[in-house]
Parts: sequence; C-alpha cells; structure tokens
Amino acid sequence: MLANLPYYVAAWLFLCGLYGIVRSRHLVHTVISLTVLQSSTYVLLLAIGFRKGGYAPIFADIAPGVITVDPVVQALMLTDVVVEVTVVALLLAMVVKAFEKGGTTRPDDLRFMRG
Amino acid sequence: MTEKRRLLLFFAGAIGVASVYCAGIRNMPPFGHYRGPYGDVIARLAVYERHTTDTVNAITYDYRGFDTLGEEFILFSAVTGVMLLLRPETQERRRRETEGENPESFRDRAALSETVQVFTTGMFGFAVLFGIYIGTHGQLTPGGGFQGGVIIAAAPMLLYVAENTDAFRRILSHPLMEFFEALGAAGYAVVGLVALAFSAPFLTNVLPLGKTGDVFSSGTIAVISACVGVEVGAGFMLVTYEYLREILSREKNTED
Amino acid sequence: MMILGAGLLVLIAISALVIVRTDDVTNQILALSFYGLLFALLFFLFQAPDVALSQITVGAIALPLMVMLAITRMKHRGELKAQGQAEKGHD
Amino acid sequence: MLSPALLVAIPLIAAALLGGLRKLLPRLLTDVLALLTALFNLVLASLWTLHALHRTQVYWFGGWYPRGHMALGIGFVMDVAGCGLATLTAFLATLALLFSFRYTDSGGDHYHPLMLVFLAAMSGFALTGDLFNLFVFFELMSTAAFALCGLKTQEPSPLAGAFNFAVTNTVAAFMMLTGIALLYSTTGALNLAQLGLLLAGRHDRLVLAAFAFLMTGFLVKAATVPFHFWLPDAHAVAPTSVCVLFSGVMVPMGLFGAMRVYATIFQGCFAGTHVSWIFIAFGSLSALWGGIMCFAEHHLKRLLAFSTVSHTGLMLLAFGLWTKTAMAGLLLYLVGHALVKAGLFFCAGILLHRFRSVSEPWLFGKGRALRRTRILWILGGFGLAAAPGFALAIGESYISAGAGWTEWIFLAVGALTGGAVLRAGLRIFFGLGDAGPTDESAKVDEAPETLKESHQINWFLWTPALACIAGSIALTFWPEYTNAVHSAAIRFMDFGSYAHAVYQQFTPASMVRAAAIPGKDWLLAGVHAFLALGLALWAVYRRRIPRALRWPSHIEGPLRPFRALQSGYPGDYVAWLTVGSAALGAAAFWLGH
Repeated sequence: MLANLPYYVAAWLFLCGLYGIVRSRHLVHTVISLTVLQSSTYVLLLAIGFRKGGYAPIFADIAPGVITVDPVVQALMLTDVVVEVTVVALLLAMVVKAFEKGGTTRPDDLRFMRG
Repeated sequence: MTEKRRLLLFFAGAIGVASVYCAGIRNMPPFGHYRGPYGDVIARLAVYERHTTDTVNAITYDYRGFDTLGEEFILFSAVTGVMLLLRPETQERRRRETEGENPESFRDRAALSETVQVFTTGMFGFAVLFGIYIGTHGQLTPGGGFQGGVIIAAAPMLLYVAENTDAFRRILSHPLMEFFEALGAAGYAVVGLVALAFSAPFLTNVLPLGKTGDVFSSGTIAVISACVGVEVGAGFMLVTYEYLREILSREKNTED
Repeated sequence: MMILGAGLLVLIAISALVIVRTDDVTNQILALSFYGLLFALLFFLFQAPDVALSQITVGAIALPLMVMLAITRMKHRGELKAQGQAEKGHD
Repeated sequence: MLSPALLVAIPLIAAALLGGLRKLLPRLLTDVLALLTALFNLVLASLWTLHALHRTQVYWFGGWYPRGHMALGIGFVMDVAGCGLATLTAFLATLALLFSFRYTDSGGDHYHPLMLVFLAAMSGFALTGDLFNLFVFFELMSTAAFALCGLKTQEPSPLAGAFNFAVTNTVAAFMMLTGIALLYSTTGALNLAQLGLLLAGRHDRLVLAAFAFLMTGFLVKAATVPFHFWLPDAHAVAPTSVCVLFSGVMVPMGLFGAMRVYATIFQGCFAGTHVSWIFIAFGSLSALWGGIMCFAEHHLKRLLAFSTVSHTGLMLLAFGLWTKTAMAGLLLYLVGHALVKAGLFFCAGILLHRFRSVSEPWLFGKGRALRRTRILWILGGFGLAAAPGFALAIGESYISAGAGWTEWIFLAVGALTGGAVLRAGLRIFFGLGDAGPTDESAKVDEAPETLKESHQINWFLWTPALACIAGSIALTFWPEYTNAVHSAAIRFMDFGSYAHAVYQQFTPASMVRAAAIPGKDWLLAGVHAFLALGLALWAVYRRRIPRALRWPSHIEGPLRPFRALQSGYPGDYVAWLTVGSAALGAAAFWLGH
C-alpha cells in the first residue's frame, strides 16, 4: 500500500472531485471540484512514468543513455493541463452568464427545465 | 432528490468506483518501475533524429504533434466560447456605441507612485522577454510555446495591478488580438500542410536540422512552438479582457 | 527524497478534501492556488520540469486568476443590479 | 489522392480564418466559406470511403512509421466504417450549415468557427488509431459542443443545460483518461493495434478496471441510461442546426468510440467471456427508458432527444450481440437514424422559426399551413418507427436476424418513439383530437434563433429536411450500399486485418471474408408502423375511447417519479454517473474474471 501511495492518492483525488461536485452548493465550487477531479489524472500519469533514480528526460545536462523517467506521460500531462484550463474558462463563463441572467449561483436554482 | 438521498446514492456508487480503481491499481507495475518501451525508445531517438535535448517537447511538437494540434484548437474553441458567452448583448452594445470609445476622454486613476509604475513597467518588459525566452528554447530546456505564451499573457496583468488601466485596456482590447490568436492556431495547421507540398505526410519536418543545442536546431519544432506561443498568449489575453471588459468600461465611465 | 514526495502527496490528498469541503468560494480560491503550487513542487520532485513550469503558470496563477475575475465580474454585476433597484426605489 | 489529414486540417484552418477575420467578413461570405469547407470534407471523405472499400490504408502523421512492433507516432486508420462515419458527419454538417444560412443568429459570428472545429473533431475521432488521440478529439468535440450550447444566452435556462452537459462530459473525459493511463502503465503503448496485440488474452483486474473507466467515458457521450441525463438538457438549449449534429453523429460517435476500442483492444482480452452482455443490458435499459420518456415529453426538441437515447440504446444492444450481421445492422441503423433524426430536427427548427415555439400543446393545430414540413414530419415519424421502406427497417432486420428476442424491444421502441413523433405531428399539423396534457418543460418557451421576425420559409430551410428524409428512403433501394456497409462491419470487427493494416501500411479487401445476408422482414416493419400510428391515434383521441381502453395513453401522462430524476441539477447527474460507472465495473468484474 505504502509503496504505491501515489496511485492511491490519485484514486483519492478522483473520488474527492466527484464528491465535491455532488455536494456542491455554488456553481464556482462545482467548477473548482472539477479541477480537483482532473488533478487526479496528473498524479496518476506522473506516477506511472516515474522511475526510481531516474532523471528528467532533458539531455542538455545529462548524457544520453542515463536512466530517465518517461517523457511520454509528461507530454500527455501538458495536454491535460491545457484541457483543464480551457474547460475551466468555458465553465466559468457559463457561470458568470447564468448569474447575470438568472441572478443565482446555486445549482439548485438551475432547475428551470425540470421534467 | 434531497441532498441526503443524493449523497447516499453517491456514496453507494463511490464505493464501487473506488473498489474498481483500487483493484486496477493492485495489478499495476509497482510505483517507480516504469517498464517502457514507448518513452525509452523516443528518449533515445529524439536527440539523434530531431536534434532536441528536451525530449518532452520533441514528443509534444513532433512525435505526437497531432495531439497538440487538437489541443491548440481545444483552446481556440474555448476562447471562442468565452467570447460568445460574454459578448455584450445588443442593448449594451448600442449604449456603448452611442457613448463612443474615445481613449482621450478618460484618464487613469491617480497613480500609486512613480516607483511602482517604473518598477511594473520594468517587470512588464522582463515578463515579455522571459516569455519569449521560455517559448523559443523549448526544444533545449524545459519550457516551450505554451508556457511562454501564458507568461506573456500574464505580463499585462502587471499593468492592471499598477492601476495603469489605460495601457492595460489598450493592449487587451486591441482589435488585432483576435487575429493573432487565429493566426497562431492556423499557423500550426499550415506548418503541417507545408509538408504535404513536399509530398511528405502531414506535420513532417521539412526544415533542415541544425547542430543539437542551438536554438534553431530542430526544424519545425521551433516554428510550431512559436505559433503555439502566439495563440496561447493572445487567447489568454482575450479571455482576461472578456471578463474585465465590463468592469473596465465602468471605471472609465465613473471617471468621466 | 521519497519521504519528501510521500509527505507532499499526503498534503495534496488532505488539501483536496479541504477544497471540496470548503463552501466559501473566496477561501476556496486561496486553497486552490496553494494546491496548484503543491502540484508544481510535486512535478519538480518527480522529474517533470516541463509540466511543473506549465503548472506554475496555469495551476497557481492563471486558474485562480480566472476564478477571481469571474467572481469580480459577478460581484460587479450584483452591485449594478442593487444600484439599479435603489434608483428605481427613489423614483 | 489527397491526404486524409486534410479532413481535420482544412476545417481547422477555415475555423481559425473565420474566427480571426470575423469582424471583416460579411455574413454571406462567412456562410459560403463554411459551407464550402464542409462540402470539401464531404467530397474527400466520400473518396476515401470508396478507396477504403478496396483496401484499408494507414496514414502516419509526421512520417513516424512504426519501428518493429512499436508505433512511434499517431496514425489514421482509413477503414470503411471510420471513413463512412466521417462522410456522414460532413453530410450532416453541410446540411446544418445550409439550414443556418444567413438568418440564424450566429452570436457575433462565433458560430461558424465552432461548427467547423466540431466537424474536424468528429472526423478525427472517427479515424484515429491512437488511444490518447481519441481522448484529444473527444475533448475537442466536447469543447466545441459546450461552446455551441452557449449560443442562445437570452435566458438563463440554456446555461443550465450547457453547464450540466459540460460538467458530466468533462467527468466522462477524465474517466476515460484514467482508463488510458491504466492501460499505458502496463503496456507502455497508446496505439490501438499495439495495445490489442500486447493485451490479447489478458483479463486481469487492471484490464477490467481500465475497461470500466474507458467504457463509462464513451457511454456518457453515447447517452446510455443512467449516464444520459445531460442529453435532453443540452438538446433543449442548442440551436437546431447544432442539435442535428448532436443527435445525428455526436451521440452515436460516443458509441462508435466504445466499439472501436472494444474491437481493437478488448476483443482479444474478453474472447470466451460474456463481457459483451453488459452492453446488451445497458442498451436494453436505455432503449426502453428513452422510449417511455420520449412518449411522455411535449417539448419537441426534448422529445427527439429522448428518442435519441432510445435509439442509441438499441445500437448499443446490437453492439453487445457482437455478431457480424448485428454489426452490419448497427451501422445501417446508425446511418438511417442519423438521417431521420436530422430531418425531424430540421422540421422542428422550421416550426421554431415560423411560430417561435417548440411546445406541442402550444403549437396545436398551428402547423396546418406548412404543407411540406407536414409531409416530412409524418414521414420522419414512420421512419423512426422503422416502417417498411426506411433505412432503419433494414438495420433492424439485420440486428434481429440472429437474436429473435430483440424484436420485442425494437417493437416497443419503434412504437413509443415513432408514436410520440406521429402524435405530435397529428396534433400540430392536423389539429386532431385535443392539445393534450402538458408538462413543465413544454411550458418553457425556446428563444427564437432567427434574427428577423420572418414568416417566410426559404428553400434553405426545408431542403435539408427533405434531403435527410429522402435519403433515409433512398438508401433502401441501393443494394450496393447495403453490401458495402456489410463488408465495413466485417472488417470493423476483424482485429487481424486492422493490425495488419497498422503494421503493413494497408490491408487489401481480399483478406476479408463475407458473411450471409439476412432477408428483409417487411411484415415486421409493417407491424411497427401500424403500432406507432395506433399509439399516436390512441393518445390523440384518448377522450373519445372508453375509459377502460385508455390505459396506453397514460404513458403520455405526468410520470412524476421518472421526470423528477431529470432534475437539471449537476450534482444529481454526477451521482447517477458514479452509480452507473460502479455498476458497469461490477458487471465487468463479474462477467470477465
């Protein structure tokens, strides 16, 4: 368990994010919870590509052939970071607009279209 | 659904999801023992084939460059979405048009102090230069177009902090900003198309490779990185402006 | 270094729970900024300087800034509305 | 031939161009440029589909060909199913852009770039042979879709729909990414073919967990019950031309993603187990649930959205059968459904344009003057019921050929969804019976989409509907098309030929063996049409029939406990998503271990 701590932290963050969205009482809170959910994938990817004693995959300071961590997951994480920030920007714009139109930031009040 | 029921339902599901997740983890290779081979092969190849020293950027902008093209357009459509959502509606637009946007008609609030102004102007230049440096050295050291672009986009915020609202507005509301954003986004795809003219697959590097370690050592990576930097920088400034536009125009009105 | 990493991970796990359980949004933004910094540190520690650099610029600056901007704009709108209602009341 | 990369690159460049120059370009030019781009995609995708009939070719971006067994870069696999889906996407996008020609409010001309990005994303999603690239296109598709939902911001309810859509689909995307990461940890590969080869025969806990996460991600997009709650909300708020793409291709695209991943990665893992029963169970549930909710709905766009839930459920069911005939039927059904559903949405859009409402009780009797729309709507209703002579009927006969019991589900779905559309048609266009019961959502009026108050129905408003409905009929008279889809299905399921293409650049068609073609069951299709019309008439004239016989029309009633689930609150939707994901995971562990 302890040796694989990063993986379990990733699972924990994932559930925390879901929990945050479910219990959310403010739309901005929902968006922030979503970023927590997202951060679980950072930890997971980072942990997967890590090697004990490995160096960063930048061959400016180290000689080729030295053990490095996986560069591919880092490239995937860069994409992940962009996805996160764009989704947040879009969701926040929706929240702002919903507030300007409906005067509310409570998810409960969004129930105009029930049924 | 009441909150209590919702949470009960969620916890029932969450236990299931957690069990599935943990069951998966227990079969994963132990932490710290990445097995490869994808990353290792590319790490070995990139220095020789692409003359880059930062392998992550070789992957982002070349080996898996097609992903990054998609990613740039995720940013592009999100920025478009923000502009779409926060666009001034017809009434407000009309009001603004009748008022007229004459930049001479308003002044900045009393400046904080000259020291602060001088300092932030200096910092502004530094941030822009630093952003450009980070953006152009991606193939050699950590950084790249994306990081550089965000840093450049953050630079005008310094002016806002220094209450130099006028300069801030002028930079952010510049009509060319949208054009630059689109140019950066399209530029990436066009770089890919150039390869087709040389009857090579999309996004193939067609530029000569330089000596590993030089700024222009890695062909298209530098060009693509620059495009990404322009797009990201302009995109973030556009988003910031959309959020602040109303507040800025109000500040202007109160000072008239 | 592994102990440092483990400590950082535990800190991240705790602050994630704190973030989702905080109901006040302003406090949440502060926590989020701190959370972003923790991640940047984690990335440096686990040999991912590229990601750490974008995490610092995005997670610790751009993201909380955007939330802040959104809230400022909403507050601004709220004030405008309140003003408008007050003016109507005077008539 | 032109590079397949252009299918993605050209719409993206055009989108950037239209976005950057939006203040300079006049509206007409923007419309024409967007239309031309979509047409270009249509032509190129059709050419590639024809090419793919002869051989499946692979296109490696950046010229990074595989080294040994390791794929270095990202490849497009140009197989018939993928190319065909890209063609369908381009076709519907062209019609959608034609429908929104000139008059539709384009939100400061942000609409066209977003539509083109959406088109590019769906084309890429259909063709890519890389798991992470699939995620990127999933996210690109979602982002453009979220933004397009924000087009009508005059009232607060659209934002609720868009917000729920964005939250649930983003959660789905990260579930998918978790699944990708789990698979990458053990294989160190992202290429679908390479993953399939590396994982063949493995069905341990890691693979099962990855399967559960990936499938949850795709099924949220495919609007499978209980992941479907976002779909009616999103459809109610998106403009008509966007709804056409949502229901016609985006939702089936989610299913297609699941199918592609299953056919390449998991097929070898779960050979000999009963994991595909999960799809049958989820599919049947969605088909019936969506059908009932569809009949109970009186807001036309939401009605059609629930029918999409139901029909996509049927396709998922066919996917779960996992036989060659069922797969052929699925693809035929997918195309037929896309055309009919698009036609119906265009008709609803015409009603919205003409009367500024899509509420069935409000529109009662108002549509009598719209002769063309009337015919198209009724034909669409029969088409949705899989009546004889429509493309859906052929798909259905293929699917039920190997599994007779599915006919009952088809019958129920056809009667409920077709009946609901016919009921609305009889009330709106013929003024039969009474205005019918109303529900809360039907009271919410849609914001008009068109700029000017106009009573004229121009040619570009009704031709797209005509093209779709006529297309869904014409396809049944084209045996070559059915045969081509059949061979597409066989090749889609054949992992050997897929992997061969990836590692050897291409697979010739001769490597693929054909299977028997089932006969068309027109009698059954006739029963469908009869039942749907019967149910519609029953609902419309329920007051005139004896009380004891009124019970079928009660489905139209309030259905309060069911409706309450569709609460519009993102927390509820995510709670259901968690439960559904857990159920999917539990079932996978039970059946696959």
